[in-house]
Amino acid sequence: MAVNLQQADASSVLEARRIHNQKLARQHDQTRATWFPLTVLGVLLALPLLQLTGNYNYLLHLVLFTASYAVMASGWNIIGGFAGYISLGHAVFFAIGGYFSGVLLARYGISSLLTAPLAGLAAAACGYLVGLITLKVRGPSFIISSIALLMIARILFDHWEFIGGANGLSLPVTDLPVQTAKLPYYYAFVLMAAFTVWATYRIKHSKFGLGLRALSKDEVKAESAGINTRFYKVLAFALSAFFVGMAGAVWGEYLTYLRPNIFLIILVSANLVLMCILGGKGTIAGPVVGAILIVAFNEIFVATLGASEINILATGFVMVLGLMFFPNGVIGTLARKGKLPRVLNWD
Amino acid sequence: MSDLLQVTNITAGYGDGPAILDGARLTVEPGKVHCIIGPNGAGKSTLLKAICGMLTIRKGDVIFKGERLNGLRPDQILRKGICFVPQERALFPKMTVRENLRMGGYVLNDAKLRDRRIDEILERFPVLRERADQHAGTMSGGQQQTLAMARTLIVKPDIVMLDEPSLGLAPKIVQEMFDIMKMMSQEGVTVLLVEQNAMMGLKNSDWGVVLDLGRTLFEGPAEAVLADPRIQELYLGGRKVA
Amino acid sequence: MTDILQILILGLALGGVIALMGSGLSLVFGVMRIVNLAHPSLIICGAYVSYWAFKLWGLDPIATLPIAALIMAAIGVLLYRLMFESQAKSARYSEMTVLLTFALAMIVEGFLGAAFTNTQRVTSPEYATDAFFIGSLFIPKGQLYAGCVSLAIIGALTLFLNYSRLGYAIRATTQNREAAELLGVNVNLISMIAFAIGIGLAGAAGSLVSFVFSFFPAKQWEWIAMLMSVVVLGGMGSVLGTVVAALLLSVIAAFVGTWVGATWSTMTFFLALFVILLIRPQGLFGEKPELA
Amino acid sequence: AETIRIGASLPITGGLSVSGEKHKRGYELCNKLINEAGGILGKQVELIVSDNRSDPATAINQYERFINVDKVDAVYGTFSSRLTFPVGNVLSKYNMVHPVPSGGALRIYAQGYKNLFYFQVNAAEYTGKDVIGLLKEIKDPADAPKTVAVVHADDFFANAIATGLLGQKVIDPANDKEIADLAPGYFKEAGIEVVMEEKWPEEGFNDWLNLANSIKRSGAEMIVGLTASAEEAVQLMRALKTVGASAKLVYLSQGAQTEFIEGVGNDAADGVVIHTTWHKDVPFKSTLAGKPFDNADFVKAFEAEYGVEPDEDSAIPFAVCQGIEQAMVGAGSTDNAKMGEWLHARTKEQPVQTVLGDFSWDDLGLPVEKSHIMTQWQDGKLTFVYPTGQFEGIVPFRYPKSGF
Amino acid sequence: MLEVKNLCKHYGGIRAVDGASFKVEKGSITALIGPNGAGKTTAFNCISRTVVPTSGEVWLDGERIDNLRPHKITAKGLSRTFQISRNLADMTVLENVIVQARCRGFADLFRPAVSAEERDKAMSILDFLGITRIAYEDGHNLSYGQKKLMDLAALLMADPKIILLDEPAGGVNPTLLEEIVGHIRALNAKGLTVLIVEHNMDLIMRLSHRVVVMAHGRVICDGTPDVVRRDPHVLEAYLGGVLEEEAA
Ligand SMILES: Nc1ncnc2c1ncn2[C@@H]1O[C@H](COP(=O)(O)OP(=O)(O)OP(=O)(O)O)[C@@H](O)[C@H]1O
Ligand SMILES: Nc1ncnc2c1ncn2[C@@H]1O[C@H](COP(=O)(O)OP(=O)(O)OP(=O)(O)O)[C@@H](O)[C@H]1O
Ligand SMILES: [Mg+2]
Ligand SMILES: [Mg+2]
Repeated sequence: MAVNLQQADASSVLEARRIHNQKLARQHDQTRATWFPLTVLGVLLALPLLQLTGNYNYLLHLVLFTASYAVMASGWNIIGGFAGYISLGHAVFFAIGGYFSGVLLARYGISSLLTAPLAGLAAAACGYLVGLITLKVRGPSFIISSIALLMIARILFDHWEFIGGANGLSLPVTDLPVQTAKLPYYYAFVLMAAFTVWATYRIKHSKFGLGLRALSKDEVKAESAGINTRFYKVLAFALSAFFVGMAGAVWGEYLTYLRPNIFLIILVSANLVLMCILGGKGTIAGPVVGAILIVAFNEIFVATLGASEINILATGFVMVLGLMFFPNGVIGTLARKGKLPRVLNWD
Repeated sequence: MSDLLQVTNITAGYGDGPAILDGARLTVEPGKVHCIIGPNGAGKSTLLKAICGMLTIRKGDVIFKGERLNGLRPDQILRKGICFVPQERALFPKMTVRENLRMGGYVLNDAKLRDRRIDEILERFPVLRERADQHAGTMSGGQQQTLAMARTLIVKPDIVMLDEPSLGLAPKIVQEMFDIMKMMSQEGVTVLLVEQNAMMGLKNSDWGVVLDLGRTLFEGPAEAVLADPRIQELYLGGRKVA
Repeated sequence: MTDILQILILGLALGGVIALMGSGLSLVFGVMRIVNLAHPSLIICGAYVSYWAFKLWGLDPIATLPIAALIMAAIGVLLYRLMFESQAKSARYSEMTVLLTFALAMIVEGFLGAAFTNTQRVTSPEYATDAFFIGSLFIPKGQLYAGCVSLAIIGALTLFLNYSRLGYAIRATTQNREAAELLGVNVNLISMIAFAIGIGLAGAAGSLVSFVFSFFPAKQWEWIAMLMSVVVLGGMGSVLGTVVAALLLSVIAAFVGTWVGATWSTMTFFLALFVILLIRPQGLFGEKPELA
Repeated sequence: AETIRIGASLPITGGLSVSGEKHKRGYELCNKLINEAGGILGKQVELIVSDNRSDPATAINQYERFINVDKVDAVYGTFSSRLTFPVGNVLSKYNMVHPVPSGGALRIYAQGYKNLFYFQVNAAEYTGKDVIGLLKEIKDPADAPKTVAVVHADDFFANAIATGLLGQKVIDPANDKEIADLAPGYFKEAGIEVVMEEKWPEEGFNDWLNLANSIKRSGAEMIVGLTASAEEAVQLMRALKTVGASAKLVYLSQGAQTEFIEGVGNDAADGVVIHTTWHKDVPFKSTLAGKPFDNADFVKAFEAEYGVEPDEDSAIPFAVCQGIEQAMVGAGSTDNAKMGEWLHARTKEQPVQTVLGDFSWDDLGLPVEKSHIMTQWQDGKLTFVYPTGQFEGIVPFRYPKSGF
Repeated sequence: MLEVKNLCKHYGGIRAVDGASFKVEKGSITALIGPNGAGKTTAFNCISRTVVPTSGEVWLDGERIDNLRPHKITAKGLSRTFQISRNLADMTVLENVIVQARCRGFADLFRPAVSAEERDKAMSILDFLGITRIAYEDGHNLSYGQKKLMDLAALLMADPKIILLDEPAGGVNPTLLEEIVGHIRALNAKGLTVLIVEHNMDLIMRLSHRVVVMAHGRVICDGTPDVVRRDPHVLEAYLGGVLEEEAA
C-alpha cells in the first residue's frame, strides 16, 4: 500500500493515514477475570479444614501473616502507589491500631476483632492530622518527614506510661485449644485482606483514584484540572492509615505483646514499601503478590541460609534484582510488556 | 558523493514499541537549508532523534561524509559534526544562561575560543545578555527557545538540526531566527529543520521534505513543495480538507 | 554561664560531626539528585577501612582518610556499573535510586556483618578521648578535628563542582541527561564519576566518624533518620543548609538533653523537622517549590 | 524419632546480633559435646538455630515453626527480655518447657506462665543487691561513695535494674496491677544519695559528651551506667574520659567483653565494675552427659572449638543446654510436661548443675539463692572480686578508681 | 467576565508582570500578545493562581478569585492550558483528558473514574483532533504537537465558561489548526469566553475580537485587531514590521 505523493491524491493519503493509525493504535482490554479472586478466597476460607487432619498451625500462621501484610501493603498502596507519596512511617498507624485495640482488650476485655474498625478509624484520624502537615512536601522530603514521624511516635510511645512505655504491654492469651487458637485471627486477616483488595480496586477506579494518580504525576497540573489536591492526598493518607491501623489492631492481639519497638520500627514500614515495589506500586494485585513473594523469600532464606548476616545480604540482593529486572514491579513490568496474565490484571 | 548526509529507508521506534519510522529517506546537501514538514505525530522529531543517535536504528543506514553513524552515542555524533536542538528545549533549568552557553561549548577544548563565542552570542541576543545570570528554567517560553538556538552557534558544526526553531517566538524574533539560519548556511553550516510554521519554513529553505506515515512522501526543491496543491491541502492548511 | 557555654560547645562539637556526615548526603542529592539511603552504611564501610589500618598498623584515621575515600570511590565505580548504570536513563532514576540505595544499604550491612561481625568497633587515637581544657571549659579534640577536616573537604568539593569543567558536566547531566548528551557529554562516564565521588565522600566521612562514634554494620539505621532530617531541614541539596541545620539542631538538642532529659534530645531533630515543614516546607535554605 | 530435635531462635542479625551470635556458639558447642558423648537417652541431638533478626514477630513465628513444622522435642530460649516476653507466651500455649537464657525482667515471670526457668542469677530488679554487697567490701567505710549518679538506657533490662536501685514500683500497665514495690531502693537503704538520674532513648542517642558532662557536674562519687548494649557502655566510658570525669567507682551493667577494653583503653577501664552471671575463673562444678564437666573444662572446650575465650553470653546458653539435657535424662523422656515437673522438683541439695553453678527455681521460675559475680577490669584483665569467700581465685577489689 | 486589576508578579528583582490591567468581555475572544518575556504566561499563571501574585486583583464574574486555590478557580469555570504542555505520565491520553472532568470531594470516592458518557465524549473530541489512535497511549509518549492537542482536548472536556489558551497553535500542523480555529469559533458562538496567547498573528487577527498587547509586564495597547496592528509601539516592540511585509 505504498502511497506516493507523486501519484496519489489527497484523499488516498488520508485513507492511508487512517490505516497507518489503526496499525499503530494501542489496544485496550477491560475484561476482568472475577472468578479468580473469588476462587482464591474460597480456597483460603476452606483451608482451616486441614486442621481436622493434623496440625497445620504453621501453615495457617504463614497465610495469616501474608494476609496481614497484604492488608497493610494494599493500604500503603493508596498513598504510596496511587498518590505517589512514599511513606516510610506507616508503622505509626500499625502501632496506633495495635495499641488502640490492645488497651481496650487489656483494660476492658473487648476483643480486637470487634474493635479493629474503630482502631482503623483512630489511625485514620491521626493520619488525617499528620497528613495536613507532612503532605505539604513531596519527594525525598516527604519520605524523610515520614521517617521523622515514626521517630517522634516512637519517642512518645516510649514515654507514655499508661500504655507501658518502652517496656510494653502484654495482652491476655486466648484460652482456645491449640488446634483452633489461630482460627479467629486467620479468618479476620483473610477477610480483611479480601476487603482491602476490593476497596483499593474500587478506589483506584473511582474519580478519586484517577485524581490521586494525576496528582502523583504533576500536582500543579492536577490542581489546575480542578482537583483539590490537598484534600485528596490527605484523604488518601487517612484511608491508607485506616487499613494499616486495622491490621495493627488484630496483629497486636495475635502477638499478645505490644511494645514500641515491635510496632514502631522502620523495618515494618520498609517491608510494606518493599512489597509494593516488588509487586508493582500502584497496581491492585501488586501489593498482594509482593506480600506473598516477600514472605516466601523470608521462609526460604530462613530455611536454607539459616541464621546469618547472609540473610540480610540476600534480601538486599533480591530487592536489587527485582528493581533491575522489574523496575515497575512484577505486575507493572509484565503489564508493560503485555505479558501479564489476565487473572492478575485489575488496573 | 556530494551528499553530506544520507539517510536510507530507516526503521526506528521507541524502546521495543512499534516502528514509528518505516522507510524514511533523506538527502542533505552541504550548505543548504532543508525543511521537513508533516502532520503531528508523523515522526519528524523521531527522524532527527534517530539521526543523532538518541534512538537505535532498527534497519537502514545513516551515512555522514561517507561514514556510517548507526550505533554511535549522541555525544560521539556531535563530535563528528552534527548538532541537534530537540523540540522539548534541552536546557539545564537550574543553571544560569551563561552556564548553559558554556555547556554548549563543552566539546570545545579551547576555553578562550568558547568564551569569545559566548560573548559574540550575548552581543547578538540582548535578551540573553540581560538575563545572563538568570536560571534558564525560569525564563519565558520564547526566551528559552532563543537560548537553545543560540547555544548551537558556539560549536559551529557541519550540520545543525533544529526541531521547530520558531516555536513560541514572537514574529519579530522568528524573522531574526530565519535570518540567522540563512547566515549560517552562507557560512557553510548545513541546516536541517523541522517546521510546523510550514509556510515560513519553506520560504526560507532551499529544499523541502514531506514526512507522513513514518515515511518520506516527497522530496524536492522548496518552491516545488510550496507549489504542490495536494501538499498545500494536506499539510499547509491551504484549503479545508473534507 | 559557663554551664551554658559548655553545653553550647558540646552541641556545636556534635553538630560538626553530624554536619560532616550529612553534608555528603546533601551534596550528592544537590548535584546528582540521588537520595543515597546507603550513605550511612557506606560511612561505616569507610570507618572499617580506617579501623583496620589503625588496628593493624597503628595508622592515624585522619591520615588514612584519602585511602578510605579512594577505596570507597573504586567500590562506587563498581556499584554504579553493576546496579545503577542500567537505570540511569530512566525518567524515574531519582526515585529508583532511593530504592536501590535502600537495597544497597542492606547488602552492605549484610556483607560487613558477615565479614566483620556486628561487634562494635572504634578507633582510639590519642585525641579521640581528649579535650582542650580552657579554664573550666573544654573542647573535645576528636570532634574539633573531624569538623575542621570535613569542612575543608566539603568546601573544596563544592568549589570543584561549581567551577570545574567536570563539575559543570556533572550538574548538567543531572538536570537534563539528554541535553547533556546532545552537547557532547559522555553521560555514562560522568554519572559514574559523580557516583564515585559521592561514595568516596561517604568513605572520607567514615574515617572521621571512626574515632568519634563507635560503629557496627547495623548502626546505619540509627543514623539515617537523623541525617535525613538534618538534610531536609537545611533544604534538600543545600550543603550550607545542612551544616547550619546540623549545628543548630545539635545545640538545641544539647540544651534539651541537659535541661529536659536525655530521652528527649533525639526528639529535637524530628520535632524541628515537623515545625519547619509547617512553616517553611522547603527547609531553611531550600528552593521554594511550585504551588506553595 | 531417631534424633532429639531442639530449636532455638536467636537474634543473629540486627541490633542484638553480637550476643545472639555468642548464644548460638554456646548452644552449638554444648550439643556437639553431648553428641560426642553419645547423645541424650541414647539419641543424637539435632539443634536447629534460626535467625529472628532481633524482631519479636519473627521470633514467635520461628518458635511456632519449630513446634509445628520441625516438630522439635524441646526448645532453648532466645536472647533479651524484649524477645523473651512474647516468646514466653507462645511456648506457654504449647506447654513447652521454656529455659530462659536472658530475660530478667520481673514482669515476664509475673505473667503466670508455667515451665519458665530462668538461667541467670535473679530478676534484673534485684541486681542492686549485689552492687550494695560489693560496696560493703570497701575497707574504709568512711571512704565509700556517698553520692551516686544513675544513668541508664530506656531499655527493658536496664529499666528493670534501675527500678530496683532507685526503689520504684513495677506495674503491669495492662491493668495497673502492682507486681512489686521495690521501695526504698538499694541505694537509699545503703545510705547513698542519688544526685542524678537520667535515661537516654533506646535508639539513636548520640549526645554522650553532654550526658558525661552532666554526670561530671553532678559531682557524684559513684557512677552507675546501665546500658542496653556493650556498645553504649563504650560510648559512655569514652565520653566520661573525654570530659575528664572523676568518680571513685564506676559500675556498668555491660562491658565485660574484649571490645570494651579495646574501645575504652586500659587506663580508663581500670577499676570499672561490671556484674555478670559467669566468669571464667570461677570454679563452678557441673555435669555434661552424665560426666563431670567443670567451668574450666568449658573454657577449654570453647577455646579449642572457636579459638577465643568464651564470655558470659556463651556460658549462659551452654548452661541452658545442660539444664535441658539433665531434665530429659531426669524425666527419662522428652515429654515437656515431665521435664517441667523434674525441673521444678530441683532443690538446693539436688540442683541442676551447670557451668553457671547450681540452679533450682521458685514457682515463678526465678532461681533461688544465687548471687551475681562482680567483675572488675584490672590492668586490662577482667578479674572477679565478689562474692567473697565462696570461691577460690577471687582478686581483691580495687577502690577507689584511679581516674580515667 | 474576567477582569485583571493592577496585577504584579515580581521574582526578586525581575518584574515579570508589573501592574497589568485588562478585561475580557463575556462571550468574546480576546487575544493577549506581546514579545517574548512580556509576562503573558505569568499573567495566566496568576489568574489561574498556579503562582501567587505579588499584588493586584483578579475578578471573575464579579467575584474576586486571586486568593482561591487553583482547583476552586477551575471549579468556577475557568480552565487553562500550559504553554509547555504538562501531561501526566503513566496515564493514558484518555485518562489525561477525563481527569479534567469535574471533581466533587468525598463523592468522588464512589464515582467511577471513567463513565461511559465521559468516555464517549472524550473519544469524540480525540477523534475530532485526529488523535484517536493515541487514546490508550501513555500521556508521556507523545509528539510535541500531540501533547498540545491532548491539552486542548482536556480543556474541551471540562465544559468551562472561560478558557485560557497559552499558545495553542505552537507546533500544531496548519491544516489541523484550521479545524481547531473553526471549533473554537463554534464554541464561542455558544457562549464560551476565550483568552488566548499566541504568536501566530495571522490566527490572532482572524480569530479575536479584541487584542491586548503586553510588554515588559505592562499593557501597552488594547483594542480591536485592526487598531492594534497599526499601533506604532506594537509594530516596533513585537511585530518587527512583519505585517507590512505580508501586506506588501
Ligand atoms: N518517547 C516516546 N515513546 C513512545 N512513543 C513516542 C515517543 N515520542 C513520540 N512517540 C510516538 O511517535 C510518533 C511520532 O512522534 P514524533 O515526535 O516524531 O512526531 P512529530 O512528527 O515530531 O510530530 P509533531 O509535529 O507533533 O512534533 C507519535 O505518534 C508518538 O506517539
Ligand atoms: N520563576 C521565575 N523567576 C524569575 N524570572 C521569571 C520567572 N518566571 C518568569 N520569569 C521572567 O518573567 C518574564 C515573563 O515571563 P513569561 O513567561 O510570562 O513571558 P511570556 O510573555 O509568556 O513570553 P513567551 O511569549 O516567550 O512565552 C520573563 O522575562 C521571565 O524571564
Ligand atoms: Mg516533533
Ligand atoms: Mg509564555
